[in-house]
Amino acid sequence: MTDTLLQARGLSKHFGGLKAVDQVDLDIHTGEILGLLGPNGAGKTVFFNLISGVYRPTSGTVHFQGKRIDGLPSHRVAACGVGRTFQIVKPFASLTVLENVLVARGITRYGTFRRLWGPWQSKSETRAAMKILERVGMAELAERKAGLLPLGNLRRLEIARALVVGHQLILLDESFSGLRHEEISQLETLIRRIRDDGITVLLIEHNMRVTMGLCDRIVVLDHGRKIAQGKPQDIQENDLVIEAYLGSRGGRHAA
Amino acid sequence: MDAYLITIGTLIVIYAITVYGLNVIVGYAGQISLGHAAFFGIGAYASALLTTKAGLSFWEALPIVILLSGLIGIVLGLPSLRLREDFLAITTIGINFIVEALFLYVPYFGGALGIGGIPRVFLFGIKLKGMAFFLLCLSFLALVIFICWWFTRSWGGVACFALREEESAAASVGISPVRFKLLAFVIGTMMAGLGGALYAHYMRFISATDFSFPMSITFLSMIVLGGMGTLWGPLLGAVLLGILPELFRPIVDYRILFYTALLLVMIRFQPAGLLGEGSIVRKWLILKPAGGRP
Amino acid sequence: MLLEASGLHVAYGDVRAVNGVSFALEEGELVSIIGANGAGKTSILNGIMGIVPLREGQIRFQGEDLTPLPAYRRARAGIRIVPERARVFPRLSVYENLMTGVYGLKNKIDLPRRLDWLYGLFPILKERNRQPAATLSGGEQQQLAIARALVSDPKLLIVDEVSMGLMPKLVDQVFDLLARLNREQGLSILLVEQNAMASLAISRRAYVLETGVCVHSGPAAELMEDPKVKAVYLGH
Amino acid sequence: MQLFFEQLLNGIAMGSIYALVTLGLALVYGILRILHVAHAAVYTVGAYAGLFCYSYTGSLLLAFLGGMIFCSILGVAIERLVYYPLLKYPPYVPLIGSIAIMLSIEEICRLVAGPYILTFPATLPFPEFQLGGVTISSTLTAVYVITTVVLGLLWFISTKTELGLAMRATSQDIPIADAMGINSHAIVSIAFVIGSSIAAIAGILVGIYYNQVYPTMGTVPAYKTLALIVVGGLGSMPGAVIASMLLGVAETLLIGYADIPLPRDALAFIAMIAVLMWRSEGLMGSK
Amino acid sequence: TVKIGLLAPLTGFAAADGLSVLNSVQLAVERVNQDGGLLGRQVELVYYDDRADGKEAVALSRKLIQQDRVAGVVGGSYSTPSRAVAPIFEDEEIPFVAAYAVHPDVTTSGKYCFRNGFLGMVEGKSAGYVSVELLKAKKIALLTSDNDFGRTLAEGFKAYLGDQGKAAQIVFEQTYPFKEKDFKPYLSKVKETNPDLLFASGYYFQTGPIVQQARELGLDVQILGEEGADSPKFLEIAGASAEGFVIVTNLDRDDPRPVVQDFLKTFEQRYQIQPDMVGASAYDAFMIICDGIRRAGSTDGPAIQQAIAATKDYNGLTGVLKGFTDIGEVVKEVQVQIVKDGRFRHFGVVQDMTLITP
Ligand SMILES: Nc1ncnc2c1ncn2[C@@H]1O[C@H](COP(=O)(O)OP(=O)(O)OP(=O)(O)O)[C@@H](O)[C@H]1O
Ligand SMILES: Nc1ncnc2c1ncn2[C@@H]1O[C@H](COP(=O)(O)OP(=O)(O)OP(=O)(O)O)[C@@H](O)[C@H]1O
Ligand SMILES: [Mg+2]
Ligand SMILES: [Mg+2]
Repeated sequence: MTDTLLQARGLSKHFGGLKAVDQVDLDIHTGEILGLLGPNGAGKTVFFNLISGVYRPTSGTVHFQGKRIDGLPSHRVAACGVGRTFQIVKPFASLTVLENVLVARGITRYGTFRRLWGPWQSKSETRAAMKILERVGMAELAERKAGLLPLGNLRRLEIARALVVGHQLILLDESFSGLRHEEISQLETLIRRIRDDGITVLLIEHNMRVTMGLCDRIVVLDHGRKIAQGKPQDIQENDLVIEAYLGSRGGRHAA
Repeated sequence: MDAYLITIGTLIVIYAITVYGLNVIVGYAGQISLGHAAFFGIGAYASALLTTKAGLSFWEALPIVILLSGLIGIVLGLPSLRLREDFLAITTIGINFIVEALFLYVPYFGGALGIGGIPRVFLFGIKLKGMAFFLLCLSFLALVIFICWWFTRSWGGVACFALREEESAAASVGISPVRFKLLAFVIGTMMAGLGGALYAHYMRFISATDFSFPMSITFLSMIVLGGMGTLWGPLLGAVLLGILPELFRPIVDYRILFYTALLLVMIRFQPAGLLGEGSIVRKWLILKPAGGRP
Repeated sequence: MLLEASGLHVAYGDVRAVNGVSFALEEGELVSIIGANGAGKTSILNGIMGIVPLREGQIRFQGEDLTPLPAYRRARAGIRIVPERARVFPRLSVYENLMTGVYGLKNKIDLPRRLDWLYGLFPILKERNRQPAATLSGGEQQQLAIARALVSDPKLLIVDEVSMGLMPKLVDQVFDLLARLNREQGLSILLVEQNAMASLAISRRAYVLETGVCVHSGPAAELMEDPKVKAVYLGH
Repeated sequence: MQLFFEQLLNGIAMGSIYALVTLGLALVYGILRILHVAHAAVYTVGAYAGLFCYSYTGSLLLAFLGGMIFCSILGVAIERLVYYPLLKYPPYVPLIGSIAIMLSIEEICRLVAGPYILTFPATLPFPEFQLGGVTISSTLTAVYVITTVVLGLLWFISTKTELGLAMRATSQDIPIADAMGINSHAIVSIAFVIGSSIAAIAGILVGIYYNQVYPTMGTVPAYKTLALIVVGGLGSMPGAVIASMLLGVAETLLIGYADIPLPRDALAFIAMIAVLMWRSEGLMGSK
Repeated sequence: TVKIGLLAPLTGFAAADGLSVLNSVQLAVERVNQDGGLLGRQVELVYYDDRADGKEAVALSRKLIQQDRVAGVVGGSYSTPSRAVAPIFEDEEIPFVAAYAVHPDVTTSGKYCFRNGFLGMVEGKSAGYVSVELLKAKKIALLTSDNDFGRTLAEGFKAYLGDQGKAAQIVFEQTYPFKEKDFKPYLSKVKETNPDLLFASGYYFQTGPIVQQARELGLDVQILGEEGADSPKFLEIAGASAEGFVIVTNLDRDDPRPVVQDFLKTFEQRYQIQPDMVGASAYDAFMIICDGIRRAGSTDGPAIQQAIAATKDYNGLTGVLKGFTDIGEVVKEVQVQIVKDGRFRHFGVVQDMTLITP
C-alpha cells in the first residue's frame, strides 16, 4: 500500500534571499489523502507550484510515478494526470461553467496536433462534463457564465476541472475556504469518494476540522522547511506545530 | 456593376480576409497584436517579389507566400511568449514600424520606390480583372470564414479561448501556452499573408507606406467595431469601415473628421462591438450569447 | 444608530443579488451577517462601502445620508472595509498598502504607534515591509488587508470573510482582536464570515441571509440555539 | 572632440524634448493602463494654443500659461468623456478611441488653423553660453532649464506628496482605492491635468525650437513615445526620462558618426525590442 | 459641361500641398470659364481627396472615370498615388497630367500619362549646373531627403559633376529620413568638412529648418535647394536665415509675362498667401488639358491625348513649354531663384537643352 506516487527530494525554491521552500523531502503514497499544513507564508502554495510545474525548483527533484517531472512546464505535468486548483481562483471567466469543464476534457488532445481539429462541444463530451458537474453539485449552474459566480461555486468549479485532469493525483489549494459548513461536508464526501476511485489527493487546508477528519497523513511546513509529518492526531499534539501553526488554543475558532 | 463599387468591394473583401486573421490572434487567443499590417505587407511583398523577380505565377507563389507569412509570424510571434500583455502590444507596434522601415530602406524591396509591375492573376488562362477578381477574393474570404468557423468549434480553438481567459489555469489543464499562442499566430498571419498577396496583385504596385501602423489600427478597429472574437464581426467591421469613408466623400473637407469622430462615438458607445455582448444589434436580433465567445 | 440600511437592492445586469434587505447597527455593536454561498453578503457589504452601486435603498451613517455619496466620501466618514479575497494593491509594497489606509488623514492619528501595534499583531508585515503585495502568500495578503483597514482608527469596520486563508492560530488571534477592539475601544463591526460558529460567538446580533433576502435576525446567542440555523450553518 | 560635444548637447536637448512628451504618456499609462496616443494631439494643440496666445499678447509667459490651461481642459475632457467609461474593456478599445481622438484633433487643427505650417517666431529669454568653443544657444538653454524644472516638480509631486501614492493605488484597483478614501476619479483627472500641461510645454517648446507648428506635428511623437515608455518600464516615470535621454543622445550620435540607413522611428523601436529581450520588464519596470 | 478631374491630398500629412493645388486649379477653372469655356461649354472641376494614399487614389480614379466621366485628369498629388492610378487612366484612355509628382514610373505607364513637373534627374543636373557654373562651388556637401525624389536628385547632381570631369568635388554626402526635424547632427558634420556649397534637397518643412539651423550653428555656407523649398512657408520658417538661399524650380516670379503676374496677383489677393510651385504646376497641368481639348476639338480621350502630345511652345505659368517627349515628360527651362528681402527673386535660368531634356 505504501506505493510511492510522487517523490520530492531536497526540493527548494528561493526568491532572492527568501527561501520559500527549503530542502523539502516528501512522498505521496498512491491512494492516500495527504494534508499539507503550515503557517501563512510557510511555502505550501509555492510547493504546489513546484510540483505542478508553475515554478522551476531552485534545486531538488520531483519524481512522479518514477518519472522525473521537475522543471517540466505545467501543461506537461497536467498531461501526466495531475490536476490542481488555485488558491486564488482562476476560472475561464467568459466561458460558461460547462465550457470550463469541457476545456479540461481536452487534456488528451492538446498534446497531439492531429487530434486538435475535432469539434469540442460534441454530445458525448458534454455528457461526460455534465457528469462531473453533477458530482461537484453544480449541474444546475452549467449554463452560467463562470466569471459571475460567487466564490464558493468557483471553488467547486475548480475542483471539477482538476478532477477531469487529475486521474492520478489532484492538488487542492484551500478548496474548502469560503464554503459554509453544509457544503464542506458535501465536499468531504466527494473527496473521500475520489480517493476510493483510486485517485490520490494532496490538499492544503487551514480548516482543522476538515484536515483532521479527512487526511490519512499530514505534513507540516514552516518557513519552507518540513517540521513534522504523521497521523492527524500526532500532528495535533506536536509541540512545534502547536507553537507555529495551531496556536495555544488549538485553533478553537478554526474548528 | 460599376467599376468604382467593385474596387471598393474588392478592397473590403481583401481587408476582411486579413482581419479574420487578426481575429484569430486577438479575438480567439487574446494576444494583442497592433502590427497586423506588417504581416499583410509581408504577404504582399513576398508575392510581389516572387512574381516579378522570380517569375512565378500568382498561383505558384501563393502557397510559398502563405507558408512564409506563417513562418515569419512564428518568429515575430515569439515575443508574445515572453512578454506581458501591455509590453506585447507595443512590441507589435514596433514590429510594424521595423518591417515598414525594412521595406522602405532595403533596396531589394524597392526602397522608397516600392514595387511596380506586379502581374495580374490568371485563372485557367483567363485574366482576372474587375468582377472576376472580386469573385476570386470573395471565394478566398468564404474559405477563410469557414476555417475560422471550424477553428472555433475545434479543440484547438477552445484551447486558445482558455488561454485568453487565464493562462496559468489553461496550463493546468494541459494547454501549452507556447504551442497555442504560436498556433493562433500562424493561422492569423497566414490569413494576413493571403490578404496581402491578393492586395499586391490587385493594386499591382505596392510601397511600404501601404503597410504602416495606421493600417494595423484600421484592421483592429474593424474587429473591435464588428465584435471581437465573433464569427461575423470582422466582416461587418470591414464592410462598415470600408464603406463609411466613401459615403462621406461629398463633404470633402470634413470627411476625415466625420469618419474619425464617428469611429470614436461607436467605440465609446459600443465598445464590445456591434455583434459583441450587449450590443444594439444583438438586442435587435435577440441573439443568444455565442458559445465560447465573449 | 450608527448605521441604518433600509431596502437595499443590488443587481448585476439581470442578476439580482440583494432584494430589499434592511438592517441596523448601533454604535459599539458587533453584528454578523451569515448566509450561504451566493446569498448576497458580499454584495451588501460592497453596496454599503460604495464599491458596487445600489439599485435602491438608503444608507444612513451617524444620521447622515450616505446614499448619494461616492465610496471615498464614505471612507472619509470613517468606514473601512476588509474586502473579500483581500484585494491588496498588488504592485504597491506592504508599507505603501498600509499608507493607503490613512490616505488624507495622516495628521489626525498617531501613525507610528498604530503601525507598531499592527506590526506587533502581524509580524510578517514588518518583515515584508518593502515586498510588493502581489508576492505575498494568500494568508499574508489577508493579514495585510486587515491591517490596512485598521491603521486609520475607523468608526465602522466592515469585514468580509476575514478568516479566509488564515492559519488556525491567526484565526483565533483575529477573532480575539475583533472582539477586543469591539469591547475595549467600542469599534463597531459588521462581520461576514463563512465560519458562522466563530462569528456568532463574538457577535451581539446577527442577520441570516438567503438568496438576497433576510430570513432571520436576532441576538447572536438566540440564533445559535435556533435549530434551523444550527442545522444549516453550524453543523450540529 | 568639439563635434562630439556639439552632438552630445544636441542629443540631450532632443532627449529632453522626448522626455517632456513621454512623461505625460507614462503618467497616464501608469494610472489607467491606457496607451494614450492622443497625448501627442494634446501636444499639438498646446503648440497651437501657445502660438495663438503669443500672437495676441506677445507674451511668452501667457503663451505657456494659456497652452497649459487649454490642454488641461482638453486632457480632462478626453479622460472623462472617453477613457473613464471605457476602463473595463480590454486595452485595445481605449487605444482605438485614443487614435480616433488624435486623428480628429489633427483634423480640427487643420480646419481651424489651415493645413499650412505656421511659424512660431519667438525667442526664449535665456542666455547664450560659450563652452569650450561650442555655443549653447538660448533655445538650447531654455530646453535644458525648462526640462529640469518640470522634471524636478514632477519628481517632487510623485515621491514627496500623498498624491503619488494615491495615483499608484488608483492605477491598480479603482474601487478599492475609493474604499480607502481616495477620490480616484479626481486623482485621474489631476494626472491628466499634469500630463497635459507638460505636453503643452513640450508643444510650445518644440514649436519655438523648430519654428514650426502644424496639424500633424504629433504623428511622430505619438508612436515614438510608446517605444520610450516601454523601454523605461511601462508606467515608470524615471524610466521614461532615462529612456528618452538615452534615445535622444543615441540618435544624434548615430547620425553624427554612422550614416545609418534606418529612420529614427524604427531605431527607437529596434532599441525597444533589444531592451525587452534583455530585460523583459524594461529598464526600470517591475515584473 | 466638360468635366475635368483632380486628385489632391486635401487631408493628411500633405494637406498643405493639396490645398495649394486645389486653390490654383480653381483659379484656372475660373479663368477658362471667363474666357468662354471649352468647345462652347463650361468647364467643371471634379476633385477628390486622395490623402496621398495609393489605395484611395485607385478607387477614386475609377470613380472619376465611371461615375463622373471626366475628359482628363490633373494629378495634383504625390508620386505614390499618381503611380498607382497612372495604369488605370492608361487602360481607360483618359489623359492624365501629373503636376509635380516626380517618380519616373508615372509616365512610363503609357502614352496617356504626362508630367508637367521636372524629373529628378533633370532638376538634379540643373542643380549641379547652378552650383558649378553660377555659384562657382568647388567643395560641395549633399544633404539628401530620403525619398524617391531626393535620391534621384542626388543622382542627377552627381551625374552632372561626373560629366564635368571633377571641376568640383563632393566632400560630404548623407541622407536624412523624411520625417526628420532636427538637422543639427547632420549640419554639425557638414560644418566639419567645410564645404563652399551645401545642396540640401527636401520639402520646405525640411529645408526651412535646415537653413535656419545651419545659421544657428554658425554654418555660413551658400545653400542651394530645389523646388520642394519653393514655398512662402519656407521663407517664414527660415526667417532671416533664408536670405541668399538659392533654389532650382519651375516658377519664375519675376517673369514679366502677364500669365505669371496675373496669377501671382490674383492668388495672393484671393487666398492671402503667396502661391507656390506645387500650385503653379497644377495650374499648368489643368491648362495643358484644356489646351489639348481645345485643339482636339473634342472631349474624346484619344483625340485629347494626341493634341497634348503635340503641344508646342505653350505659354504656361511655369515657363514656355517646349513640348512633351515621347514618354510624356515636359521639356522647359529650369528656373533659378534666390531669396532677397524675404521673397524669391529671379537669379538665373538653365537653358542648356542637354540638361533639361529628360
Ligand atoms: N514570487 C514571489 N516573490 C517573492 N516572494 C514570494 C513569491 N511567491 C511567494 N513568495 C513568498 O514565499 C512565501 C511562501 O508563500 P506561499 O504562497 O507558498 O505560502 P503558503 O504557505 O501558501 O501560505 P498561505 O497559507 O498564506 O497561502 C511567502 O512568504 C511569500 O511572501
Ligand atoms: N460582478 C458580478 N456580476 C454578476 N453577478 C454577480 C457579480 N458578483 C456577484 N454576483 C452574483 O450575485 C449573487 C450574490 O453574490 P455575493 O458575492 O454577494 O454572495 P456571497 O453571499 O458573498 O457569497 P460567498 O459566500 O460565496 O462569498 C451571486 O448569485 C453572484 O452570482
Ligand atoms: Mg497558499
Ligand atoms: Mg462573499
